[in-house]
Amino acid sequence: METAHKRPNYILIWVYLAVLTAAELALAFELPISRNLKLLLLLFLAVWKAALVGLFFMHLKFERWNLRIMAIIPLPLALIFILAGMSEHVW
Amino acid sequence: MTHAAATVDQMLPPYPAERGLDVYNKKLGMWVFLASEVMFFAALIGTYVILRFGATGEWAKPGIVLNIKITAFNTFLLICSSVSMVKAYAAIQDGDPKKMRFWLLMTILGGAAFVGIQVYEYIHLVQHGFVPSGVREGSELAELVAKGTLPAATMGLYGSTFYTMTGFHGFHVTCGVISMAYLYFTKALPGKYTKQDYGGIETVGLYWHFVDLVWIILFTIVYLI
Amino acid sequence: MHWWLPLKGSTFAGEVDGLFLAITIITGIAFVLVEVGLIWFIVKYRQRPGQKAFYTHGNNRAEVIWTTIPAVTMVALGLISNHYWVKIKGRHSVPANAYPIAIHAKQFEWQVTYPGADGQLGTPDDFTVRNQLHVPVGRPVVVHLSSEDVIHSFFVPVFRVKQDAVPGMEINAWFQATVPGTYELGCAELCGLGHYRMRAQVVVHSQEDYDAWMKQAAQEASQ
Amino acid sequence: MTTVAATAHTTPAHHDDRSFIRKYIFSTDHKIIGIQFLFVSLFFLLIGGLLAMQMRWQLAYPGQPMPGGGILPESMAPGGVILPEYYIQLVTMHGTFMVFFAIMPLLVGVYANFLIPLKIGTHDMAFPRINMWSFWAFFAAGLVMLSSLFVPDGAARAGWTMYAPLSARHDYSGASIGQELWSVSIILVGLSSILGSLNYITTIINNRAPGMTWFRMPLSVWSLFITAILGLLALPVLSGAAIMLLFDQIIGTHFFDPAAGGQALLWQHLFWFFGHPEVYILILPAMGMVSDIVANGSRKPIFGYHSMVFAIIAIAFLGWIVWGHHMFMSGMNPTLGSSFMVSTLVIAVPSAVKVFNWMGTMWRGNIQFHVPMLNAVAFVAMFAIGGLSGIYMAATPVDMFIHDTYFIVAHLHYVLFGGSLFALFGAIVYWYPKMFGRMMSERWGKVHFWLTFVLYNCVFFPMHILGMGGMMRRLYDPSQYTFLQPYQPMNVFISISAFLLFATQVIFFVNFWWSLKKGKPAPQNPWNDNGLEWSLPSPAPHGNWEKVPTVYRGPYEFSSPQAAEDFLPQYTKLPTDREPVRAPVAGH
Repeated sequence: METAHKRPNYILIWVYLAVLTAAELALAFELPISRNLKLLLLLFLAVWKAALVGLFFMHLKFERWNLRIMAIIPLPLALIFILAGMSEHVW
Repeated sequence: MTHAAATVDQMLPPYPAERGLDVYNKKLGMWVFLASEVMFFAALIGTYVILRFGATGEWAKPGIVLNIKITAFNTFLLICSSVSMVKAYAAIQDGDPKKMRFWLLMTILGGAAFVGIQVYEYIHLVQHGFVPSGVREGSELAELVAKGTLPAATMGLYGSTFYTMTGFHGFHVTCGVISMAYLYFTKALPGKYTKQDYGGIETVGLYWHFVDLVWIILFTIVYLI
Repeated sequence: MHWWLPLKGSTFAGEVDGLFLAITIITGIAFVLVEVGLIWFIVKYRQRPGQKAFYTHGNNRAEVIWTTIPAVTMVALGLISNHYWVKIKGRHSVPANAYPIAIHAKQFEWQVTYPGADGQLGTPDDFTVRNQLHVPVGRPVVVHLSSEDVIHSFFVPVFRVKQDAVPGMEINAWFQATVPGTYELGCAELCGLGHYRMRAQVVVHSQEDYDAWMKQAAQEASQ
Repeated sequence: MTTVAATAHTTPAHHDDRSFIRKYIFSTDHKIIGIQFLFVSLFFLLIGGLLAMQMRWQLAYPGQPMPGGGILPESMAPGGVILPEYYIQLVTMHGTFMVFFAIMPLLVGVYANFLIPLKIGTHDMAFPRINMWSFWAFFAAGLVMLSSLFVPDGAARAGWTMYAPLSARHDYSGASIGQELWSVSIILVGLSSILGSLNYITTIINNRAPGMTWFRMPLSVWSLFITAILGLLALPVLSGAAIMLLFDQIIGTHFFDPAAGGQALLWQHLFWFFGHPEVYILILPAMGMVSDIVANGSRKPIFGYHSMVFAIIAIAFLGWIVWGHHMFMSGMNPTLGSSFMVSTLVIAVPSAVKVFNWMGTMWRGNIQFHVPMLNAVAFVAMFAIGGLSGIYMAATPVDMFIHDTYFIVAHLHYVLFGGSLFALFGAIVYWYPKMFGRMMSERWGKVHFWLTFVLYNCVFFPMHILGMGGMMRRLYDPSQYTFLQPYQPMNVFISISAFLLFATQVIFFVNFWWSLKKGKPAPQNPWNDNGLEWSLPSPAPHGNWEKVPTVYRGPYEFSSPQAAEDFLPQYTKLPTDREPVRAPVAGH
């Protein structure tokens, strides 16, 4: 089976991931910024890294939409659960 | 297919059949399985988030109990094993089984090293007095709690969530290493993977990258926040 | 034995019962529609020699009708229910002048703490009585529920009030008794092997009787 | 490539040279696995019933020695008198067995396995060996759960919902090994369901026979597909929760123990986040099979096929955002309560649509009352009651009164017994010929149906009245409460009806066993149905078809003007039918 798409540069993705990890470490322990901003940035970096793995290593970027949906379906459910659980503590 | 071993064209969707998702069964099955794995980790991670969000009092600051340096190295190791997995996949796509075997072996070694380091980390943590129920009395960490460096109220939850989340991740890594080793010895070494049929590599690769992806999330929310 | 709901013993019991009745009417109509329809079809369209069924795949207008009517009914019911829900259990529902009583549930008893003469909890004249809930009639009462061990549930059928007592949380539930008398309080959440005997007596007094009881009980408790 | 693919995928010849063990014990044949599930879960259904009978005895005659209770050990019922600690084990185990080991495997384990490949036209599941593991994981889970009844301090004691912290700490519940075995067993159930679900989903998506488009699938397959998605995504949450509960019990973590910072409500959120999709796992397959049977019995196409499909999807989707309605009285955030109330009321709409469509199917039909049809009509009638009584507890102010009372018990039994179990009685009779090659007795089937129908209502309808009187659930001895004492005659009436109802089930079991050997040999298509499974001999052979059939139309073409008979199978090619064309895929 021929690959229909151009293969991404895996080494480049690897470099990205390594750099982002280093950035996370620096952010978490070196940067003197407010806790909430730090939290937000760290989560953003984590999601970015996760997306890189999902899109390129798991080649979701090159799949058809109906397979992507399979991967996406659980995410809103998980989010609903976590938000509902957290809302117990804000009233 | 009931019992005929169809070795050719394993990577094509079943035929004759109505059009499905245009991927072969094994790959589709793995994606479906990963969807359920997402929900499993959502339960564990969600529990952690909710417990921490609703905890009375502060949570232990990162870097006091856990050894960040060694875990950062471990994270790097897992990222490397993920890239070596994808290199193995690319190699067999190009019809180079020798290169594929090399990269697969690297992945297995990387995964095994990750598990080894995690076991070492656990032993170390337990010696310092960090256990699933919290902080062991009379230990090094108990003194930190007494001094107020660590919050007494939430250490129990910290231990519970830390060991459960990282433990189950480690369990998944172990399963991945075992199944990759199994494929390495039964399929890759005898040369059963070809340019046309490398479904096993792709499927186990999907699993492996997923485990890596979970670790990326866990590393951030457990070790850094 | 009642074939309908028990005595209405609190201010909102009438509202709860009214809603119960309204739902009974709505569901009753649907019930009759479905069951009578089924029986009618069973009799009318039972197999007969030479008869052939009417070949149809459905009717979009019918689908729209029987989607819309239940949807509108349900949303309306939801809005009405929510009105009462917010009034009875909403976050600002407890009346400001409510008389405070603390109930601490544990396996398998209710420890009721009364505010004493000053009408305030957390003062030295508080006193605690086991399995006896005395409340004045015609005055909102707020119960501060807590639990020692597992989840219990504070349930007084005549007041139509129920609230779980959860360890680690303090939950407020309020009611205003309307009929003096002696009733029962039960645990409605399985709390262990003594769950069935975790009951207490509820006595609704007139204000004078309540004050008299309070004086006497405080004295007994201090001895 | 096409030719290579085609040869690689042809079915093996039908000679079956597998050993007995490969054929009947560690079988990978979806039909055998379905039958294994059937026998094992019918056994657990019986166990669950026996436990219920003991509860009913205690409720009707509290403190009196139970006939035959003398065989129970001192720790459960000294002299036949049930102890409170044994009673709450009965409550817990009855719920657990019925939900996880009877209804769920009967619907999903048996009929997803048996029907999916037969009805979509494929040789077997996508992953037959994983399918086998799914059964054996379930079997192991059942053995673990069963064994917990025999450990020294007895089985789990916190209700089937296992509310923490009662379940999490042994000093609260009084049981230790039993509680732990419950957690272990539930983890295995989760594993079994996940393995099964991923198989069903892959098979349905990828392995449908040519011409079996999405909207030509029978509603039973649709509902099993959606159920599998619910199971796939809900069961891992339960497994995760059960793992955390197990850790609380054995290694001293504090997830659910408020004394050490944990949260008691967290367990309820986790459990019901799984639990409400689970409720639909327990009813959707029943709805699907009832749709098949009602169309067949009415000799009419199902009314509003598409709206039936969308109703299933809507129920499944809404099923994820209603879990909080189990927790209205739990001290949950009241604003959350409001939103859960609205979503819960809205979920009544697709259920109503389904009921009206079944009625529409029967309207102007030519209704044949074979045993499956009787049970299917009873399903519609009883599910309507169960669904309507659900509206009472969805309305939060009313729930404040009836929550945790017998009104809930009545409601859930109307849905699970009156709904799922009636559908199952119908389905078992309906597909029995394809499973075993013989028919079950029609006469005894009717006797069983009528007795069950009447007695069932005698048992569960009065429970509404008890609930309205304020009788709490899971009470060992309601006569402790003065206000419940007048209701004792009703408890006695319910119990006597329950004993008779249980006795009636003997007819079913005898009919089932007797027909295995002595039943009338089944013709190929005994119900004149349209599904692909009826193109096979009875019982269906290993590997199903030599060559998968081609599908030309939807599954409900009854009384079509195009056919002389009143049915037109999906696999019958009329001169006007064209062969399905499949869009070429890269590689083929």
